[in-house]
Amino acid sequence: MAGDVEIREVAMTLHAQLPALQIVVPFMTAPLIVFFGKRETAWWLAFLSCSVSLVISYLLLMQVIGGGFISYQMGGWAPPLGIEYRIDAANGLILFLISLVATITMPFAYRSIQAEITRSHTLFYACLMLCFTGLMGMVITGDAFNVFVFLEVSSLSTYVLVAMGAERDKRALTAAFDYLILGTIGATFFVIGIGFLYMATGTLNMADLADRIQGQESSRTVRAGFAFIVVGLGLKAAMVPLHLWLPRAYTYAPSAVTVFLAATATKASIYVMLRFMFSVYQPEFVFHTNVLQILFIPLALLAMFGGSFVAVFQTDMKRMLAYSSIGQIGYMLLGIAMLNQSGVSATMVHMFNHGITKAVLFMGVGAFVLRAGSSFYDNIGGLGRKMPVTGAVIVIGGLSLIGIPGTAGFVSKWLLVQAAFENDMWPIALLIVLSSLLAVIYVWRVFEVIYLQAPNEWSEASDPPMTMLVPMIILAVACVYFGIFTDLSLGAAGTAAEALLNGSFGMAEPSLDTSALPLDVPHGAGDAGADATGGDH
Amino acid sequence: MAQFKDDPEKLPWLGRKLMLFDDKKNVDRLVYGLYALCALLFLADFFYKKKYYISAENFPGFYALYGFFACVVLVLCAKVLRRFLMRDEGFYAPQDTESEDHPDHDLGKESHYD
Amino acid sequence: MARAMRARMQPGETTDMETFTAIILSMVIPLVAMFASMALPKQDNLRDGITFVCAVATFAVVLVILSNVGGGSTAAVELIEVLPGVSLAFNVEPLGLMFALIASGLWILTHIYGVGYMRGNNEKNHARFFACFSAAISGVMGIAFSANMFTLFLFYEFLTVSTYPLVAHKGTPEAVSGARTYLSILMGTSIALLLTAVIWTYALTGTLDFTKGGIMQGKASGWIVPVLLGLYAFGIGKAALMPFHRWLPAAMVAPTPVSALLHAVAVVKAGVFTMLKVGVYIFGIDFLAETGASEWLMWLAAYSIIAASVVAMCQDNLKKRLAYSTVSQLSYITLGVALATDMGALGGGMHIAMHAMGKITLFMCAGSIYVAYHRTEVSQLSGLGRAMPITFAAFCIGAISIIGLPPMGGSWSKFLLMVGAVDAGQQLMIVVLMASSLLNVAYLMPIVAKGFFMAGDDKVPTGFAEAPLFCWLPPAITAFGCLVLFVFAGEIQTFLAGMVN
Amino acid sequence: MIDVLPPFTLYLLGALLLPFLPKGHVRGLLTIVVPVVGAWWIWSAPEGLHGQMTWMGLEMVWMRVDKLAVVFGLVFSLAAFLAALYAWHLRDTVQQVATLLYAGSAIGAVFAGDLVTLFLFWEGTAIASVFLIWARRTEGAYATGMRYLVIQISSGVILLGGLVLQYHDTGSIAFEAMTLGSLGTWAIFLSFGIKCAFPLLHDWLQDAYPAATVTGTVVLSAFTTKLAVYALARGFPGTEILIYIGAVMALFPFVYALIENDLRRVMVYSLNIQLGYMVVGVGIGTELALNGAAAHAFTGILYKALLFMGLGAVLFRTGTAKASELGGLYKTMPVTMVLCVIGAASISAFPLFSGFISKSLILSAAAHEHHNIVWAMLLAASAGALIHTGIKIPYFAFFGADSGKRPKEAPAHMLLAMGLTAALCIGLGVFPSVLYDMLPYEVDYDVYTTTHVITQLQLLLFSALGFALLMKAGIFPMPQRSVTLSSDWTYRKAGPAVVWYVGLAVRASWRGTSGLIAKLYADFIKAMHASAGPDGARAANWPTGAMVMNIAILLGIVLVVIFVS
Repeated sequence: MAGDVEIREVAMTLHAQLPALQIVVPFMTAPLIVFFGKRETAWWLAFLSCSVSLVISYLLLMQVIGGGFISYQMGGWAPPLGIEYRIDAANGLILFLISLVATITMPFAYRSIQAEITRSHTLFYACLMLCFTGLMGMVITGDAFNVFVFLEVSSLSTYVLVAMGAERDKRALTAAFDYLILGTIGATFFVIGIGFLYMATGTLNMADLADRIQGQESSRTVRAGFAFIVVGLGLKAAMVPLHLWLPRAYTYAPSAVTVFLAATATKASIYVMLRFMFSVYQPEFVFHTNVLQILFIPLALLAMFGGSFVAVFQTDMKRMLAYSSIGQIGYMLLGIAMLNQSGVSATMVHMFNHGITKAVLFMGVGAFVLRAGSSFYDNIGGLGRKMPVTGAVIVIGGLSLIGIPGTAGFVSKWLLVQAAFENDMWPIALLIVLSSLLAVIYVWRVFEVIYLQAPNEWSEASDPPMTMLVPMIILAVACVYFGIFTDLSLGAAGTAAEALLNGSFGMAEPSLDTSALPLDVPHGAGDAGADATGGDH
Repeated sequence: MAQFKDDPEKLPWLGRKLMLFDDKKNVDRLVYGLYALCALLFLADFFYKKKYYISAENFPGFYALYGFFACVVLVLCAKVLRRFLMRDEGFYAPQDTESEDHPDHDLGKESHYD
Repeated sequence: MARAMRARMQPGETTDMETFTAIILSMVIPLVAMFASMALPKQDNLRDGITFVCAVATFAVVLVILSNVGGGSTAAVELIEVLPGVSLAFNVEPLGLMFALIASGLWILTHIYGVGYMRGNNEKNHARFFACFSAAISGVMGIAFSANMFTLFLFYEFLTVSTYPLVAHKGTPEAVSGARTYLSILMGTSIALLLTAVIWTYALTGTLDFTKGGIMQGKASGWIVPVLLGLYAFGIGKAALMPFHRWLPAAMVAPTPVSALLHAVAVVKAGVFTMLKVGVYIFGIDFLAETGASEWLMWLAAYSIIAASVVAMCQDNLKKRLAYSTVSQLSYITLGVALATDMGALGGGMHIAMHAMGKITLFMCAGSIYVAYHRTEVSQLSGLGRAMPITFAAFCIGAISIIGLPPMGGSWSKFLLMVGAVDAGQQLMIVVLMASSLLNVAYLMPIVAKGFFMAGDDKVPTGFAEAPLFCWLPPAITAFGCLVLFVFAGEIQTFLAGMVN
Repeated sequence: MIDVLPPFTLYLLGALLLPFLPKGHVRGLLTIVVPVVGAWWIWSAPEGLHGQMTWMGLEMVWMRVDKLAVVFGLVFSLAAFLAALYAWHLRDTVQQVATLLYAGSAIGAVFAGDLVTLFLFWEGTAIASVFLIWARRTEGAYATGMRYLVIQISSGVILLGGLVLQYHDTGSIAFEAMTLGSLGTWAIFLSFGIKCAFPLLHDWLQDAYPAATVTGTVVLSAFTTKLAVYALARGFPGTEILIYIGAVMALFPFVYALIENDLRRVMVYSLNIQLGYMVVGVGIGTELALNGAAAHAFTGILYKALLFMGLGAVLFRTGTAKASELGGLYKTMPVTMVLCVIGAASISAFPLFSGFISKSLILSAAAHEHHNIVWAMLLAASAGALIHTGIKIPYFAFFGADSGKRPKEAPAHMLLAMGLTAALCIGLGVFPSVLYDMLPYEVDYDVYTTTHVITQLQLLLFSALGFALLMKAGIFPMPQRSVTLSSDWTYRKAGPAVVWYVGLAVRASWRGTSGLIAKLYADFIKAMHASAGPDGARAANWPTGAMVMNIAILLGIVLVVIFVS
């Protein structure tokens, strides 16, 4: 069976290169798209590249879901000097989310973009691939400065993507411009923070940073760095009160862009924030705890209630969903601030669950926009009955957004409340559920609009084409699937939370033996997966 | 008593016989008979040995007097109390059968002069 | 998936696959009916026939479970572990089995009635109506066979969502606003309070399994217990404990078959059933008695019993009156839990059956009256009894059962509740139950009396002019059921005894 | 086997069968046959406990046969039979079924060997009987029926509460003699007391019975109250408080009976008085007294029925039973009049009439036990009975001022029923031993002694004399269209008024509160809308500068927090 051995070797070689491929494939797709320059080809390239990314991210996640991490040295340079890609359960899950959403958005985008943008489609796909690459890179890299680089890659392409909405609504231009200014400030703050860290430690590798930062708790430089990093990333993550760019950007961007951004962009920033907070800085640092307890909890609560209240009163479904996102980001921040296993798990799993939930909802809006030309309640009244599948998909997404049991949103809410109870913060637990009542209101308002209002002149509308419908259905099914079968999402989140809270980004632990084929890793079996960490690389 | 004249032909047999009470004298005779009977009964007490359990019983004519006075006192009481207790027939209307006629479906009204 | 179908054995429990399959079937068959209804929007007879067959099949499946398990309970069979230690799991225990029997049995009758009503009344959207109806039954089956609080909560919410379209069925502004109240209270309380309570319980005890004797012993103490109980009591909005009862009268905008099954049997009973489950299997009767945590709930239930009855007395709308009566009667069951005695819990459990049978009769009669003469107000019913003697006789029997008088089933559950009250040393609760009986007389019997004995207006026919057969037959059967329940109360008690000691 | 089934089953079968028979005489026949068979059934039932079963952990006894139960069972059967005969003309299914169920429940209750069974039938009588009132089919009857039902059922639920308490205390539900003391026994006592029309609990009686149909009142008068007497005799014999309650009961309705206008209501007051005698008998509790109570119940049912039938016949023919509307009927309804007079003589306890042989037992028992004051009260009541019932009823109905009404004689079946009853009244009066042999205890009592006959005649005739003199003097209160205030004023007038005003206050405060809440809520929503709504500050498109400001401020705060730590 020589052939088999050969194939196995090739597979192993490929397998070892997966972390690099994860970034390289989409990154190279962007110029290719521009090079070929044809709309059809561009779409196929983008879709293929995203699909490959999805497979890669799934394989990676399966390796790390039980614990441990994969360290990949770019160009063979050893970590402190060279750039290191480092994958563990935390970013494995986010990588999977981003590539999943990207892959599913692609078919949706095809028709949606045709309807909303008349020209430069190739450019659009190239930008989207760049944005995708940037987000993946932010998440996968283990180098602090590299994070900044990828952050800028994704941000710059995002500005362009948002601005593309100008064809439908000119306000997209100002929205993009605002976002540009603010995003740049955020990125600058972040890079200043990294500068402080470099000043204090002389390294940019995150694992190395974590080591060298030990005992420097009282260093003002280290402390100031923390402040800049948190605020910078907070802006990118649309943390209240730094969220003002988000509603406009989401509202005026083309629907497909909104789907993609809403599901991924803020999540990537929150992930980076988590990384810096728990893996670079240590949770034991007093100022760290103080910032979380004194600042994050009130800000998170403010986001939860403020965002939801605004969402309740919105008359534009797209904008409503944007404000709902601000509220949901509050949940994620609150989970971090709980500083316990359940809390951080809740944040991790909510990033994932909320990602798919929001994606499905924005897709639904996209379908409405396709048929009704607008997402205002006045215009989409009664469409649920005319577009039954879209309506059903929105109902499922809405229920998940509320956190009805049996949907993905429920799992994360459960964990978050549980985390509050474990900390004996039962008033906060109550506030969480109360704020989710606001979600009931704004979601139910949509249901009533699309089902109970009389349909208006677009009454001839019907469900969108299959290319849009299938992604929506897949995500809707995912919303339910991840509400019941939680091995993947919650398994990864749990492992990630444990690792993050233990500060496991340090060098102490051995990395994964990448020779173990993912096929050998028992799926979803937490304890079995842990065995794979035993080997030495 | 007899402001309505009755036609004996139309009355049942016993009714015809009882028409004798149309005459006030016959009624008075009845009352006198009662007086006489009372007197006799009162006197009867002196002619037999009373068997008694309560000493008052042994008092001659105790039952007679007690019956008479109990009755008079009670009636007088009623007479006085009536002033306080009596209300118009419609007092509880319409929550009351007193203020309404008995429904015909439950009746078999038949008169001799129909 | 890897953990699918794992049975957790407890001493003295058995499990067999046939029973498990039957449990799953009892939830799947109604869903089949639902899909069939959705798939056949035009073929009325075929659709209703299929649903009827499904209803009978569901009942048969539950009977199979009954014959397999009897009055015992089975081990929980885990389908999926959703969260660590929290899984989708089912088992059979007496209370749930009884609930399933009632709901599935009455579904058959209500379906017949529903067909008669919807056609007789020229309502629209039959397919959607019956589809949602079937879905709701599926949810009820899930609630009945839940082996833990999580599963129960899941189906509880499913039931809420699936019944919303039924309440809003007519689509009029009134219906929409009623449905909104319905949903906002049920959803609001369950999400804000019940979910909190469930998670808190989980955080305290590390499990949510329904366990004989409760899971709280030694895990919770002090102020937490009454507060937690409060979260449950108010969180279970379907139990319509005051002040979260408003959804019930609001939901009366629904077509009457919905009111009949869902608001006399399925939805409200799901609420009090949950309340009983929480009291008996989460807190544990003995634990509640030791801590005295439920005393406040007892007073609240008592208040709810009386106040709702008084409100019912002031309602002229027949269905509203019945709705408030339901609010009052549901609090009987809550009271049974709050008394924290075995007899109280048994009485509460039995009252689920008794009240279901009685109230469904009343609602169906109200619907028959509406179908036949389009009368909704109590003051318009004079003289109708002579035109609709069967309907009104059924109403009378149902009313007597609700009041709690022999020879109807309601008298026994009331008796047991009283015994429970005395066992708990709460003599005043006896007085409350007595007063409630009298109030029930005061608001239910006038309907019978006026119907049979008062002169109607000139539109009321003097001869026999009943509603269609499908409308009067089901209430007649359930009225007879009230009588049967009276005779078999002893069996029910023995059957339920397995849930306490 | 059949003889140990509770006779109730027979009545139940009859009631179930009846609606399926053709309307008319077949149904009437059924209502007559059932009591006859039932009576035979009771007569032939062997003594002892039958139909025992354990149910829901309760030891139930459906059929306890002893002499006390049999005597009540028989008289109830007799009453049912006579009432059915009287109602031969009736074509009302509801009334016929209700009568059968009512009588059956009463008989069932009499044979109940335990409190739970008693409760079942106790409520049964309540439910079945109300239909006899509603069957009048008028607004007033509806309202009266509701009041009646509520009170009857309250008696039932109090019994239920009492038996639950008793069960908890003693662990048994056996229906045996009890001693007052625990809450449970008091509740049971109260429950019996309501049905027995104890003073202040009595108004339902006067309210409801005259509101029933012509035939309904006859049926009603027989069962409920006598069942209560039976229950007291069974459950509380020799309970001293009953003596005083009974004495008050026997005396105070006199005033009402005298001034009441509706003759059927006068009869009900009289009924109340007779109940007082029985209650005293039960309270004294000696064998003689209990025999007296049972015997008085037996005779009472008969002569009450007779009088109610007579008045019913008058009502049937004239449409009214009000003294002020009647008078002078003796010529056109002479047979009815004579039969009524027989009833009046019986109730007044003239020697040779049935009242004499039973009332004497109770009076003697009171005297034997030296309850002097009670005895005196009963004696006065006895004298009064002649006035308000014995004389007033026949006098104002058949004699008195001529009303000009010339109704026909009552129908034959009514006369037959009344005749049979009258014959029984006289028969029992002449042959007291027939009744005495049925009584629960051995009777060693000679009712026709010289002393007894003479003193009784003295008492009665001198009160008649009093009546004659008072009439002559014009002092006797003449009938007048009116109603009489009684304690039911509290729940018919005062209660509703209080409830009305309280309701008004509650509604006003509720409106105020809910209005305030609604306003606060609306204000809140308005404020939220102003701030978070589409045009609100929170949802507005803020200028970039403001955002930058936010960033600066937040950074400042974070830095402060960090450096202060």
